[in-house]
Amino acid sequence: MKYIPDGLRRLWHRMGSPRWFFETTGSWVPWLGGAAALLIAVGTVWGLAFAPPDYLQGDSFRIIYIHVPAAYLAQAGYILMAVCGVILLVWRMKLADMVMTAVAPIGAAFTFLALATGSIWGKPTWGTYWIWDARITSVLILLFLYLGIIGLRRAIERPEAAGRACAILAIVGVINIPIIKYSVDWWMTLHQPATFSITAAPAMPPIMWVPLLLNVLGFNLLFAVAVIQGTRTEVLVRERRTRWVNDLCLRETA
Amino acid sequence: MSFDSFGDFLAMGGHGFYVWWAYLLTVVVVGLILVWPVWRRRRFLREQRGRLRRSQALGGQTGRSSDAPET
Amino acid sequence: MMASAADERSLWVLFRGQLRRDLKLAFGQPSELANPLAFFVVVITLFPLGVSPEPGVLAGMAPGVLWIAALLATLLGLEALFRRDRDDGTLEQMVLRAQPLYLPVVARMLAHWTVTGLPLTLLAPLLGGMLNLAPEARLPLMLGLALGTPVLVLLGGVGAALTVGLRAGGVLLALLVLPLFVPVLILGVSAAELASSGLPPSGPLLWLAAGASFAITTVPFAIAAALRIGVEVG
Amino acid sequence: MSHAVLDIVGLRCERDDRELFADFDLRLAAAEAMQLRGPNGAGKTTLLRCIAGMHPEYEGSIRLLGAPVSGERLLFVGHRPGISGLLSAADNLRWHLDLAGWRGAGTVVSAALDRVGLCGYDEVPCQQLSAGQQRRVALARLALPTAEVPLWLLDEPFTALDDAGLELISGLMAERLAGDGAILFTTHQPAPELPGLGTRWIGAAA
Repeated sequence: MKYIPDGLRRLWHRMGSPRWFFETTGSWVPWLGGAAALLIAVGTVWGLAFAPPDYLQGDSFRIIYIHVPAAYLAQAGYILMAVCGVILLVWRMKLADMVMTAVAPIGAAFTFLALATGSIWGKPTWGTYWIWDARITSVLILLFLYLGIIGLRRAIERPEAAGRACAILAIVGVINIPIIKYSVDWWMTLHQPATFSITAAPAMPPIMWVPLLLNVLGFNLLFAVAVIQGTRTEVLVRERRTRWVNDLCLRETA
Repeated sequence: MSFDSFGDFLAMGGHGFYVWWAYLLTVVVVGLILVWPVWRRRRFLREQRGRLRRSQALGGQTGRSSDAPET
Repeated sequence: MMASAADERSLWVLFRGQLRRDLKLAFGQPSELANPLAFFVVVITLFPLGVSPEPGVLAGMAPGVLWIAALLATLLGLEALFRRDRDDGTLEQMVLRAQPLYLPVVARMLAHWTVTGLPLTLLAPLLGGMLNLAPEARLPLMLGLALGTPVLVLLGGVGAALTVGLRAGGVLLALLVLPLFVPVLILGVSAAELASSGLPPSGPLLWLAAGASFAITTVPFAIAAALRIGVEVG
Repeated sequence: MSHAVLDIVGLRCERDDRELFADFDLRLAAAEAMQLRGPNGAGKTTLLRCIAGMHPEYEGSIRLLGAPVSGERLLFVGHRPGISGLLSAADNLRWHLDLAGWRGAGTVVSAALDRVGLCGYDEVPCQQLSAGQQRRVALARLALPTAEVPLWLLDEPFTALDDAGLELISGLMAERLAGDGAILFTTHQPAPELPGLGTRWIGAAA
């Protein structure tokens, strides 16, 4: 940290303060939430009603507008946890741990959503709800990794120790995710002549991919809102012994 | 508009069941992850208020003053 | 920082001392040594009984069965890996005193592998024969296990270190560790399968070798960090 | 040498949501011993673990000879013996030497066992020894050459020891003090006669 200008370092320190986070982000939520709602509303209505049906899959392809954002956020969430883990272990920033705590269930929820929508989509496409397709299998393993993090955090009583333990696990996990993904991909191509993958539609026209883009952006903002909300709650719970939290509690009574 | 009527829209070319299931599930899960932290925060504030009242009744202090950023 | 010759010698003393102690402990408890092996053999015996004794069927599933049994046997040995050391306080002495902690951790994992992974590897061709595994697949199976079990033990060591102070450690350990075992399982099984269908198994074996060297150099740091947390509790 | 061996300034430490220390200062110079006293649960063990770096959730500064604490410059004997019951006394002590990277002769192990009155018990597995003898094996670490470090942290070292054992250990402590070491320890037994012994009460104000 020696070569970082003083002002930047002060900003970093201030951003690391849970109180600063709580007091600053409260006003962001309505704006982010509103933008997310708008983007998702436009993207979903467009995707459901106005995009033309896929020439192979017909209208079932419209599940793509939620499946892809969910699958993307499932992975991004895990990477975010690992980044928070590095920040926690290297700079001992408590806020990173609180963000990590908040991300785990949200990421797991999106992973579940990606699996569930993929499986529902599989029924009309493959004729069965479950197939050991490379992508679905990797997402399932990702869900296990999330459950491991959540389980570890719940099992360790002291939150500080739990945070660092989860940080180590998230870092080990994030290094393994691409390895798992490639090995599973390779395994599946070894065992079945490439079945056509549901999301690898050849060159979508803009009328089909623009709503997908809108939904990906919208879900990103939605994810941000959920993480901020979760972190704000976590800040209060972890800092419940500080005066500012207690003052806040008493103020809200009045 | 890719559908001729609202009925067609609901039917989704015969795939309506799957499409609507997927979207319904998404609404439920997203709703849960948005509501859950808020619900948890409300519950925490309620409980913490109770704890504070109890400790004030005992003449305790309202917590440490330290809110320095962690480094 | 340059290590002088004297420093290097104390590092070697540190590594050797831990290895000697752990091997003594392991061989002082022959039952603990034998249990995972017996488990490995029993699980494999169940497959011909539970699925089919047909030689053709057995040959087809032999690589997968052997690898999954090896995986579970490794998992079985992991729970006790650091627990006793934690209970008698030797773990906290190790974490406190060893500089760097990396070396005794490597020694610890090496000793553990010697009494779990290595016997599994040596036993595998015999059990492969019992499952009618093609003869040309036996060497790739062994090589795969020789390269893969160190990775399993190391990744498992992270899980064992993270759960060392916990009451409900066992089930959680499986949840933490098994997903991380997936690539090793896939590569190991495919090496044996490729060989039994007459194809060269070198691809997956080389990947396993790469994974093993990467794991040996990096994973002990994660184990050391997790152990530091483990000794704090209590 | 201007630095104190151990210098704690403004320590604040919580355990299980309870504040154990606030604004706690402690200074220990070379050749000084200090007994920590206080009721059960006052935080004596937690303080020792904080100093040893095994309880990182504290605020304030803990310095050993003016530098951050490092495990090679202190010796910690905790509630857990640090001795494996399946190994012999000699194997256990040899491992402790190896941990510290000791390159000298192994004869120091027998010498240390002699010092704590366990002559001839070298090769007996520790779990076959009595509780007091096991305690002596754990404390034989204090007689190893690797114990010549600036600071000893001893948590209830006299538990399960008989009078002779207590005398032996106090003798080792006195030697360390004579060698300019510092000792911080807890005990519920009457403290031994040591030169430069101070007492510090913990948790009395609370």
